[in-house]
Amino acid sequence: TPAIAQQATGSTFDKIRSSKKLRVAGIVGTEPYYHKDIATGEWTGFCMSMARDLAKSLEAEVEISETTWGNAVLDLQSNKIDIMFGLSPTPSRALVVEFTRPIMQNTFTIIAKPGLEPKTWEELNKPEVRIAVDIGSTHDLFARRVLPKATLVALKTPDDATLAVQAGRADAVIQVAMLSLVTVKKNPRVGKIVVPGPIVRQPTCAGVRAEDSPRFRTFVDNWLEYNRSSGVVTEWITNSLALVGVQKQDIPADIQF
Amino acid sequence: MTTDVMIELIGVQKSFGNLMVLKDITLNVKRGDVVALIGPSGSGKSTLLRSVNLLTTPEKGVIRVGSQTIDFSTAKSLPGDKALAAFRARTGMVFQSFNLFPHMSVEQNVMEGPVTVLKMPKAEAKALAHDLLAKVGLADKATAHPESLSGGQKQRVAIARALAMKPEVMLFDEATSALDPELVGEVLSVIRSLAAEGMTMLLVTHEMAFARDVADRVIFMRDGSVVEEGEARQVIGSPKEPATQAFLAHFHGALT
Amino acid sequence: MTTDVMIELIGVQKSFGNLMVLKDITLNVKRGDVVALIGPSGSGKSTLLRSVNLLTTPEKGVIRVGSQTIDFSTAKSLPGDKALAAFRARTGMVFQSFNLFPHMSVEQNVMEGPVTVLKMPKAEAKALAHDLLAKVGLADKATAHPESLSGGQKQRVAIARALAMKPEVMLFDEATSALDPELVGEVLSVIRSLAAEGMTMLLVTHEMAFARDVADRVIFMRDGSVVEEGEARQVIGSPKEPATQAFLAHFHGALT
Amino acid sequence: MQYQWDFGFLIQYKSLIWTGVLYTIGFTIGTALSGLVLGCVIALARLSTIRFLGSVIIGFTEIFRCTPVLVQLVWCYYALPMLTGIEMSAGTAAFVTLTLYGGSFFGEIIRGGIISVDLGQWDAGRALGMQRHQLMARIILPQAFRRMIPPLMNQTVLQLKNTSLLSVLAVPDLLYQGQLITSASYRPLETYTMIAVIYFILLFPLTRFAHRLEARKSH
Amino acid sequence: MQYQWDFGFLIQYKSLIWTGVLYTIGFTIGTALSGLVLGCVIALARLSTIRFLGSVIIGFTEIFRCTPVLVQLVWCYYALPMLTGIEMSAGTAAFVTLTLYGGSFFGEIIRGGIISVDLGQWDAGRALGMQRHQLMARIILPQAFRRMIPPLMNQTVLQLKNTSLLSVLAVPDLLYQGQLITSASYRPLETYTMIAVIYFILLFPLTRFAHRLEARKSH
Ligand SMILES: Nc1ncnc2c1ncn2[C@@H]1O[C@H](COP(=O)(O)OP(=O)(O)OP(=O)(O)O)[C@@H](O)[C@H]1O
Ligand SMILES: Nc1ncnc2c1ncn2[C@@H]1O[C@H](COP(=O)(O)OP(=O)(O)OP(=O)(O)O)[C@@H](O)[C@H]1O
Ligand SMILES: [Mg+2]
Ligand SMILES: [Mg+2]
Repeated sequence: TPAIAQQATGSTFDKIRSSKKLRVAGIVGTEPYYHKDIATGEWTGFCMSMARDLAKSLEAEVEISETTWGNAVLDLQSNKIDIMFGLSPTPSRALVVEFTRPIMQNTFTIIAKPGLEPKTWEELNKPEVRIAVDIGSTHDLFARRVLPKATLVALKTPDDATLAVQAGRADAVIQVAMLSLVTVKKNPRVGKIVVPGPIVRQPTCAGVRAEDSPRFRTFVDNWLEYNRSSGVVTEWITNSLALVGVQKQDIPADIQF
Repeated sequence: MTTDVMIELIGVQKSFGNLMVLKDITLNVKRGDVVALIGPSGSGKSTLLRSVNLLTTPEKGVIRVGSQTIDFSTAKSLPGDKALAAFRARTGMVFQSFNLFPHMSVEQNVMEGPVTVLKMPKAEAKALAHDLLAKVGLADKATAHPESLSGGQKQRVAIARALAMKPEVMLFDEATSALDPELVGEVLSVIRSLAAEGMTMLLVTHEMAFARDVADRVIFMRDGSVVEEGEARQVIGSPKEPATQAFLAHFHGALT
Repeated sequence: MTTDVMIELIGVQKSFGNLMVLKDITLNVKRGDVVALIGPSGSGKSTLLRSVNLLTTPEKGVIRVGSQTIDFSTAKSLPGDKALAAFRARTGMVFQSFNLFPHMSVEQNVMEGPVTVLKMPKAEAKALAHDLLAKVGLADKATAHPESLSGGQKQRVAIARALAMKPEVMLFDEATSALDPELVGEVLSVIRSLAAEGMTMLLVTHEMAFARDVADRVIFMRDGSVVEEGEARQVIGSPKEPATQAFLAHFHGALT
Repeated sequence: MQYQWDFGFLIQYKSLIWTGVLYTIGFTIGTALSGLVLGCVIALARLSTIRFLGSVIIGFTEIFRCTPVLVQLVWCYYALPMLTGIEMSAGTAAFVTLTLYGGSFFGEIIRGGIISVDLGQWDAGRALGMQRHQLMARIILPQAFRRMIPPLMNQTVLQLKNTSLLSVLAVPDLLYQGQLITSASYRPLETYTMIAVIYFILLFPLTRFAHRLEARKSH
Repeated sequence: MQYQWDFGFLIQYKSLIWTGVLYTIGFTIGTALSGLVLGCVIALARLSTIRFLGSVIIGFTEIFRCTPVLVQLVWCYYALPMLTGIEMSAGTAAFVTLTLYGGSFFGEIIRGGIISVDLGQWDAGRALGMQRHQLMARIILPQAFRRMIPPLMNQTVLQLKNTSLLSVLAVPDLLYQGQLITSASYRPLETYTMIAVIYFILLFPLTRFAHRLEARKSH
């Protein structure tokens, strides 16, 4: 009878197919992942391109509800959305939600105050170096693991962390390449992007609700694999970066997606 | 006899903690009578007065005012809020500490009861208030606020406020203690005219001359009990009980 | 003569808004004298009393108590807080509305002045408080709180509190209005013994008998002015001014 | 270090800011009114003679008084639907939470004001034959309100400022819009300063008004 | 949909939570005390007869009352150093801001309590020969405090909850630690619930204590 029970509550896959709606979250001001046009209210960005394409392959419409990074997982868990793009998997997070295969690899970079150009992460691992991150993000987790001796300034949002460098409260801020490229483009005075060695990358995935039926996750994996190998994903990434003015030549050679 | 009795208390008892303030009080006030309650400070006069309109709830005893009776010996609970309010509306009370409403003008203080409780139209209540204020000599203070009044003025407003309800029974707690002789005279005549209209009155006073002149009967209390009761001139002029004699001795002493 | 005069007021004037409550008051109280202030309600008696210890600030005039003088006609500003406090500490006042401190027990009320202002040791102040409470017949209420007292009890605590400061001048606003005759007698003897000790006293009262018996002199006020002043038995027994005669006529009327 | 101040860029975000102001004002007025009504009910229930009712109300009040609004918002929006099946929009959840939260505080303030009124006033009203609700409406509450004006106004000011927490549920209040502008412009100092000024412009008349009211009444 | 509650995982974050609790308590006690002292000063200054002083204090108070703490925190930490050159650690900036903020509210409450005391009490104290400070300390403030207990306690409760805003300056208070745990574990409901429970455990005794005090005094 589990199959019948499943039928009764309805798996995510079945629900999307029958309602013809794919519910996703949008987070304002998180370019290049999400961008909401202030005038028209229209959503664009890397994650939105993916959402639209996924919906199309499911023969459904995209339905967007606004949320914040902090609540995104709750939206998933409380069944307010079906999929959340742009989450980084860790084992303990995987206990709670399921992750798809990687969408891309994100390189850890720093934006350093003028004059600071470390070659390696180890050069930063000193108490007198003040590193800004946003609380609880992958940046934060990464810094705690790789730079245990540095003085960590963990602030609420990536913007606050950037501000800390600008105000001289920190020497550098850690951000993944997707974000640091945009930050420096918008506000060149913060500092310069540096990619210390050894280069560390981490996968970015989509999160889906844990449920008995693996049907929806399998479908998304399949869809991802198809688009990655055909180069469509890379195209979405570069398009989204171009949206905020980051051109090919702005991207340091060390950074790949 | 019963129909003639307007206020009747039987075996009323009240304690505050260990202190028994009213000990088995039984008394009658006939319709249209003016009864003065006298006795030393702390003897329970104010508490007794408050019990008559149920501001203080006795532990035991029966209280009757007019046609309404409450038996505290048997009643499991007090009557409801509405019944209590109706009970009290027919009784006017003037407090020792005045208790004027500080957020209202003098005139509004007097109008408050008629308008809110009796649902009298405002214009009518205002006319009534002005009549009563004129009666107590405060026509010119109608729009003043209580805090700007002198002690005697406050007390007269309190009297006017109580009279505005046209009660069938009036209770005065030291109604004249802050009045000058001129006004005592006026209040005296107000009380006399009320008596003539058939108003029943129970008043606590420390002024023996006032009690003797205005009251039909006098009740002398001591330590929560009624010690002596009788015709006013008799009790004050030639008291029978030793306790009353001792109390009044001071009084005569103070005057001569 | 000047050295003999304990309280002196010259040309004191006070208004509340448009209402002139004290009109050019000039009066003297000799050392050791007991002076009663009588007059109709609203005539300014309380305001005058409050001016004597500067609780009310006159617009014009000179006020002298003992060796301290304040001239409101010339002085650009009041003396400082400390000087005012010292001025008032030598004057005891009993208020018409008692104004007991509700957050203190009866005994603490009486001890408050000696301990805080005179820096008297607590034990001594306590002994003093108990003496004074015994004097006003409230020895058993030392630990009670003001709210549980009857009106007369409150007033007696207020008297004890003022006496505790051992003032050289005492001001009473209706000191006896809530007292029963028994206690009036007691307060009378307290006041007499204070007079014997040389205390100067100014008291507002509505009880003519009390004024006649306890006061050396009587001042009659009407509408903010002193109308008549003189030896107590003379003013009350055979007043000269028509206004005083009219006022006292009510009084005699009320008694007979 | 010299920071280059530049407020000019904010003009382009005019409509965004305006929306934020409207949301903030709307939520404040709405939840202050509903909270006051709830507060009166709570205060009267606590003063009632029914013991059981009192305890229930105390428990309810304390839960809201003793936990952060932020957590209450998240709970109301996410956890409640999972537990009870009642679905609410973010706006509704925000409104309900702020009403319950504000009401708990208003209730305490109103109760404090009521019990500070002299007992003689109760006596005087009762002696006139007033019923409980008349006594409350005509005698006790008007006097209590005078004493309550400073703390009530304090609480309303807080209520307005609490709307800034709505941004966690993506309700576009003033602070939320400010965060948007910050991340679009990378000029947080100017943006936060502007937000502070707008809050001040909204709240200052409110507190001045309260003082005027208080001064007038205290005469 | 049934959510699978699981609080067990929180045990591994014990020491993180404990640090957060200590920061929260420390900041609350510290800033409540300094804020009370400041509040007394503000209230007395506002009641003083020096007009100019009163106006300055009103201005100061209103700025803090009328803007969100969040914005004040950011300002004090980032903008002040840029403008004045005074550098403060995040902890100091947080402490200063919360003191000034709390003090502004405490000041209003204390002033409201003072002016609600019957004028006869001032008379009685003055007539005994008390100086202004004696009158305040012995007669007025003790009576005012009784009326002020409900709003003062309300404000202290808010002060504790305001410490949750310290997380924007990376002061590791309880909520800050909660955010860390949430994003490491992706279990926000359990984490927020735990935080709510801890806040409740901290605040409930405080409010109960206030009620006891109030009940005792009101006799
Ligand atoms: N609420 C109360 N709690 C405790 N004791 C009280 C309370 N009210 C009155 N008492 C006590 O009851 C006794 C009688 O008080 P009551 O006010 O009836 O006296 P009274 O005869 O009116 O005196 P007075 O002539 O001085 O007004 C007094 O000893 C008083 O202290
Ligand atoms: N604060 C005030 N504001 C306005 N008017 C006042 C104020 N205090 C007193 N008055 C007015 O001043 C006049 C004199 O008042 P005062 O209290 O001195 O009278 P009194 O002679 O003591 O009267 P009573 O015998 O009734 O106590 C009254 O008309 C009163 O209304
Ligand atoms: Mg009495
Ligand atoms: Mg007077």
